[in-house]
Amino acid sequence: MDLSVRIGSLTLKNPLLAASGCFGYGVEYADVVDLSSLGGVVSKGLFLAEREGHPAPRIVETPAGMLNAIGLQGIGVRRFVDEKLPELRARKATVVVNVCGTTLDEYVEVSRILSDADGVDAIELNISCPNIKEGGIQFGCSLAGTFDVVSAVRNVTRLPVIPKLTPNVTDVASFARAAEDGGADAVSLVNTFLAMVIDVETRRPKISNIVGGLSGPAIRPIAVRMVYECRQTVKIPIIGMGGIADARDALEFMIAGATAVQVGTANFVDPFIWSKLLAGMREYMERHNIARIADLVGTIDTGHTVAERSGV
Amino acid sequence: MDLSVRIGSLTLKNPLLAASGCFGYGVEYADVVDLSSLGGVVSKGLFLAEREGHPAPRIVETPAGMLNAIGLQGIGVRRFVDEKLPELRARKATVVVNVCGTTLDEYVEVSRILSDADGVDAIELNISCPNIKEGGIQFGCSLAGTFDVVSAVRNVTRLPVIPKLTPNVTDVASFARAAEDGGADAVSLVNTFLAMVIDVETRRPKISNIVGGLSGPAIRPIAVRMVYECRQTVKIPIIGMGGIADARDALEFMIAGATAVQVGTANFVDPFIWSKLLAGMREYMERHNIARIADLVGTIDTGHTVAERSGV
Amino acid sequence: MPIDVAADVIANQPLSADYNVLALAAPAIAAASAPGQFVMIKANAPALNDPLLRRPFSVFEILRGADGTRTGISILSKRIGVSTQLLYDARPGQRMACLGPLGRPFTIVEPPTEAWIVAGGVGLAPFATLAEHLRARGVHSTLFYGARRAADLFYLDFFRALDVELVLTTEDGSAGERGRVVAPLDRRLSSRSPTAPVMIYACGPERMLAATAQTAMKYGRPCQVSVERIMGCGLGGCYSCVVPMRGDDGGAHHVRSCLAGPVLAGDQILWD
Amino acid sequence: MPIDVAADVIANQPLSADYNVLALAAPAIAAASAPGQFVMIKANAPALNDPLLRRPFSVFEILRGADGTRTGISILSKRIGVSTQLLYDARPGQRMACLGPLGRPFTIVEPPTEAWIVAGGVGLAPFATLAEHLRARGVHSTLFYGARRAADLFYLDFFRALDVELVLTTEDGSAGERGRVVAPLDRRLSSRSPTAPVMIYACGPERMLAATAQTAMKYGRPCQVSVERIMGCGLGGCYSCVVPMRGDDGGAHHVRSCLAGPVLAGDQILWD
Ligand SMILES: Cc1cc2nc3c(=O)[nH]c(=O)nc-3n(C[C@H](O)[C@H](O)[C@H](O)COP(=O)(O)OP(=O)(O)OC[C@H]3O[C@@H](n4cnc5c(N)ncnc54)[C@H](O)[C@@H]3O)c2cc1C
Ligand SMILES: Cc1cc2nc3c(=O)[nH]c(=O)nc-3n(C[C@H](O)[C@H](O)[C@H](O)COP(=O)(O)OP(=O)(O)OC[C@H]3O[C@@H](n4cnc5c(N)ncnc54)[C@H](O)[C@@H]3O)c2cc1C
Ligand SMILES: Cc1cc2nc3c(=O)[nH]c(=O)nc-3n(C[C@H](O)[C@H](O)[C@H](O)COP(=O)(O)O)c2cc1C
Ligand SMILES: Cc1cc2nc3c(=O)[nH]c(=O)nc-3n(C[C@H](O)[C@H](O)[C@H](O)COP(=O)(O)O)c2cc1C
Ligand code: FES
Ligand code: FES
Repeated sequence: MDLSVRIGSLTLKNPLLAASGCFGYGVEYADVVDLSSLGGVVSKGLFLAEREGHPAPRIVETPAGMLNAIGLQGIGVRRFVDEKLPELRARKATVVVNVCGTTLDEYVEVSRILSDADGVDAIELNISCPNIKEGGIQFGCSLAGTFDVVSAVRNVTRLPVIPKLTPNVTDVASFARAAEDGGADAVSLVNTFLAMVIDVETRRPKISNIVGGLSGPAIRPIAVRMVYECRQTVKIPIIGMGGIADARDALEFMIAGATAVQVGTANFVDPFIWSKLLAGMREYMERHNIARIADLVGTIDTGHTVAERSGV
Repeated sequence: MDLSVRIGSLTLKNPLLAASGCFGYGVEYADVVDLSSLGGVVSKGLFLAEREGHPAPRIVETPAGMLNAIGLQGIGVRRFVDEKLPELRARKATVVVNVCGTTLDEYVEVSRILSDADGVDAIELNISCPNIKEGGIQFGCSLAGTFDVVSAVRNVTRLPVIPKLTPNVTDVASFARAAEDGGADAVSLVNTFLAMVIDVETRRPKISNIVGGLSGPAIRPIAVRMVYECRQTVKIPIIGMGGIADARDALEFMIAGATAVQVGTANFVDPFIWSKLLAGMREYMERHNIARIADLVGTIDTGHTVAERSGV
Repeated sequence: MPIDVAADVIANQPLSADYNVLALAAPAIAAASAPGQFVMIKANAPALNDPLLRRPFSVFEILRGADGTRTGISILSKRIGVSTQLLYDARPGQRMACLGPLGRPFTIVEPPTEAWIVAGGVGLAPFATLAEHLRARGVHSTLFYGARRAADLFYLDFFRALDVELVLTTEDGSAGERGRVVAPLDRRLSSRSPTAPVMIYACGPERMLAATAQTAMKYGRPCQVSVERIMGCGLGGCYSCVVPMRGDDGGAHHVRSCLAGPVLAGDQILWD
Repeated sequence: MPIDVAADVIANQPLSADYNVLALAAPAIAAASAPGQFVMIKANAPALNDPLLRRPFSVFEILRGADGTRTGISILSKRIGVSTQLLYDARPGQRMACLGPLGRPFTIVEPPTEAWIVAGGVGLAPFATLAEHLRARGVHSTLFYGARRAADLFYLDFFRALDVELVLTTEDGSAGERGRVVAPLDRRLSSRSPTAPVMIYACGPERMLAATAQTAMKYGRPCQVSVERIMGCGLGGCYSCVVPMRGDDGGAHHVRSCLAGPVLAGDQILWD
């Protein structure tokens, strides 16, 4: 049974990655998860400099989801390289670094530092964080901006470049195309949906940043649709995410067109989820006689659904 | 205690309306709800002609939500006027009719017929149904299209005109502005989010139309954010909806900026919800010493949230 | 007029690893229910959003107090997903919102017409109360009841006590005839005098219903089928539960099975 | 290393209309827990998405079998929302996913240092095990315990049995001193010889914690506070639970209270 998948030049041993911002820097989970058993670990978003992020409250639960506005608190790329990367390397984790920037130059500079470091396997360009004004969303919400960031970073690294798309747009597939045109090796989607919750007793927003990003099972059907749309539009691999909570969900994204998937919020609910996801995938492959999980990608069957029916 | 609110020239006795497509033609619920106790009943979407809609399965449950692709099955505006309107009138319901069209002319024609009929209180222009190709979404996803439909209908009716906006856009507030510019008396939002669910065992979509619209509590935090954004942008009243399931939720939309609210999916879960919503609103007004519910609209307090904190 | 009851779970009896009978205290619903009607149940607390929607279940038994007054209903549930799992695990003392009775019931025949009841699996559910009503009218009833295996044939003694003749089939042959339930139905219809009146009642998987309806048509017999569609509301509000049917105008129409059904005329449905 | 247990509910004792003590079978967590640590509990079935996230609860009691082995833990829960409602309604036989033990525990003092424990409302929770540990070391402990009213003061006999001196306050004056718990703490600190060592331990509402920490600083006393932040994961993954603290560099930093805490040095927190 072959669980491996390819993202550009990178081969992942299986399609399951821990999503950015939902797994600390990876090292926090080394006690509960064998990091080398994952397809990959995506780091928290990193700027050049350290950031303290927004004041608490930073999250609030919503129906089948959660809203967060952490504000990209982070230790900055240099401390990451010095303090976290060695342990990740020692634990044989496949490391994808989520790169943030307030300017195009910052994306380039952070990516350059990571390319020079030992143990980084790919760069995920966060051009879609809804929670800070200068967090790249100005790039992620413009086709030209998406193209520019991707091609600028493309020029300074041989690592796979994976822009992460925002779902807060009319036509996500056009952004996937812009990324592909800019030279991206893959796209990941979705980041969180801009949303808010108000405490009716105080009439104040429930999180300090007023608005935040919605994640979790609530958004899954929208995210699956977006992956499906992008699959019709671009040729590069798609890393799908949004509310994956069990093997069935991961498989759903793959059938819709994702080559790999990330799991964020569900890791909070169950940090031991990873072995269950892998077991569930294996069980499914066995039951359906699938030798290579890569063969499942994009195999959605839409042909019969409507046509088959006598209809009215 | 004054629960009434104004939408253009129309005064609603309270801010609670039954959402389009979630309450049949209203008459189906006459047995379980005193229709005259509602702020209003929004009919199922109506074209000029009858439509049979999509084959089953038309819905599937999702985490804290549901996906539907009914396909705007409906009896057409003339049969509605002849067969349903008299009973609605007899039951003293405030009637908002959800108007659909495949062309601009059809919107105008359906609106004209309704303007001539006895017992229609307002027109909600459905330019946002995600489930049929010719269902108005081509108008609702273009600023010019929105402006055109609204102003064309504006010219043929004295009834309040309320375009219903899709959330599947980058900047919903710009659509509210286009509607306002076109002469809308109010906007309603949100319609459903385009989404899909795949059965991993068969690899087929779970509903016959492949994609459908996501509604219910899952989407509420996104819908509240969109109402809040529109409230900053336009002056006309906003009718808010998306996942309202109790009085707290209705109040949340009002605090975010909605003058009235619609309840859709939650009516399926509990058809007796209406008296509970009203009771909950009254209890809140008493507890917070609010004499007129209209005074609550848009009173969100964002000033202190971040600033008040010592922060880091 | 349907009512919504916060019904106490009185008892929950597992029948197998998948089937259970859940007894709910709901006197007013019990009092108003006719055979073939259903209830919409919210298996978790009303404020919880997962599962979100209620689920439809046929009224299985009418429960009665010592004095014969109707005290509640039971449902026969088969575990296939999240809500039926919650129903399987339910404990006495829990409460569940239960809305009903809903939908159009079976039309009940009079002697000398015989009732031939066709049930597949959990499709048995609407027939306990139907058999009682038929018995009260003196109608002779036969139950053609098919299941996967012997262990999935339930309540046989219940029907025997109502003098219902049993024709059993199992897919694995572990009880009754091996195969599908429509086979013995077809044989019996073929040997039945065309002038002896028979009403066919059917409930079960879609393909079984289609086969039953087509068999009935072949022999010119009327057939009432109880269909199962995914239902969002049960009250005609959502148009999720439609069945394609031939209309009076001869055209094809989508009919809401929660209002016009769940019991529909088998020969008017446009089977796939 | 935390573990995740599908813990059986052994017992659920309501203490009032809002408070309950829930006993969970979790030997391995019980064996590893130190005073001040917490667990993350999923109050509904793991597959259900509402409520979605686990909730943090202090380990209240360590439960022991007849032979003294640790068999489980209890939590003291106050009903304030959806998960605590489910915990309040929980019944023996149910199971709940329980992850722990988590977080940095209290540092336990030795005689002659005295322990002055300050608890507000449900903030009592981490102190049952702390008092036991202090007793085992022979530390003299005083519990300053404030609640809304007499009926909300729980487990007094438990602490008395550990020779803990009780100083009670209620907001309505129905037991102990009327007012807030920091008032008697301040008085006692002011009359205490500065050379007699005292460690202050505090848990309760944010404003009480701030007042306690500031009172401790006023008298130059060390103070360990257990903070309560909304926690998404409990393991350092989400950065939701941060507390603004003065760092070694003198700067202000957001520190994750699930990893660095929940027990933190009161004088390093940047109180609002
Ligand atoms: C009028 C009526 C009466 C019914 N009476 C009974 C009864 O007496 N006993 C009983 O056990 N069941 C009955 N059913 C079916 C019952 O409603 C479903 O089994 C139930 O809704 C499943 O809920 P769940 O949450 O467990 O499954 P879900 O988790 O919602 O679904 C599990 C899987 O089954 C599919 N599914 C769900 N509902 C249906 C459906 N109605 N038809 C086809 N596929 C479906 C889903 O798409 C999914 O793939 C009846 C249905 C109707 C319409
Ligand atoms: C380390 C730690 C230990 C704790 N120990 C205990 C304990 O032993 N016993 C106990 O009863 N509680 C304890 N709590 C608090 C407990 O976690 C919350 O009461 C619980 O999460 C509420 O869940 P809910 O689903 O009932 O409420 P929800 O429905 O999630 O929330 C209800 C309301 O309370 C607010 N709220 C929720 N959690 C918090 C919080 N942590 N701080 C401030 N506001 C909040 C929400 O924003 C909402 O307005 C502890 C918290 C922490 C961080
Ligand atoms: C607390 C939190 C922090 C996040 N931080 C980041 C981040 O730093 N960079 C990023 O690209 N995405 C971030 N995300 C988004 C997730 O990586 C993911 O795209 C999203 O949560 C959807 O997946 P999920 O539903 O599985 O959580 C964050 C999400 C959460 C919940
Ligand atoms: C089954 C169903 C049918 C709907 N039909 C229509 C419709 O005909 N016209 C329309 O404008 N909106 C329609 N909607 C959208 C609702 O009116 C509403 O905008 C949406 O469901 C969000 O509200 P809710 O979360 O309270 O359901 C439909 C929604 C559902 C669930
Ligand atoms: S179930 Fe909603 S219309 Fe039938
Ligand atoms: S609770 Fe997630 S980092 Fe502390």
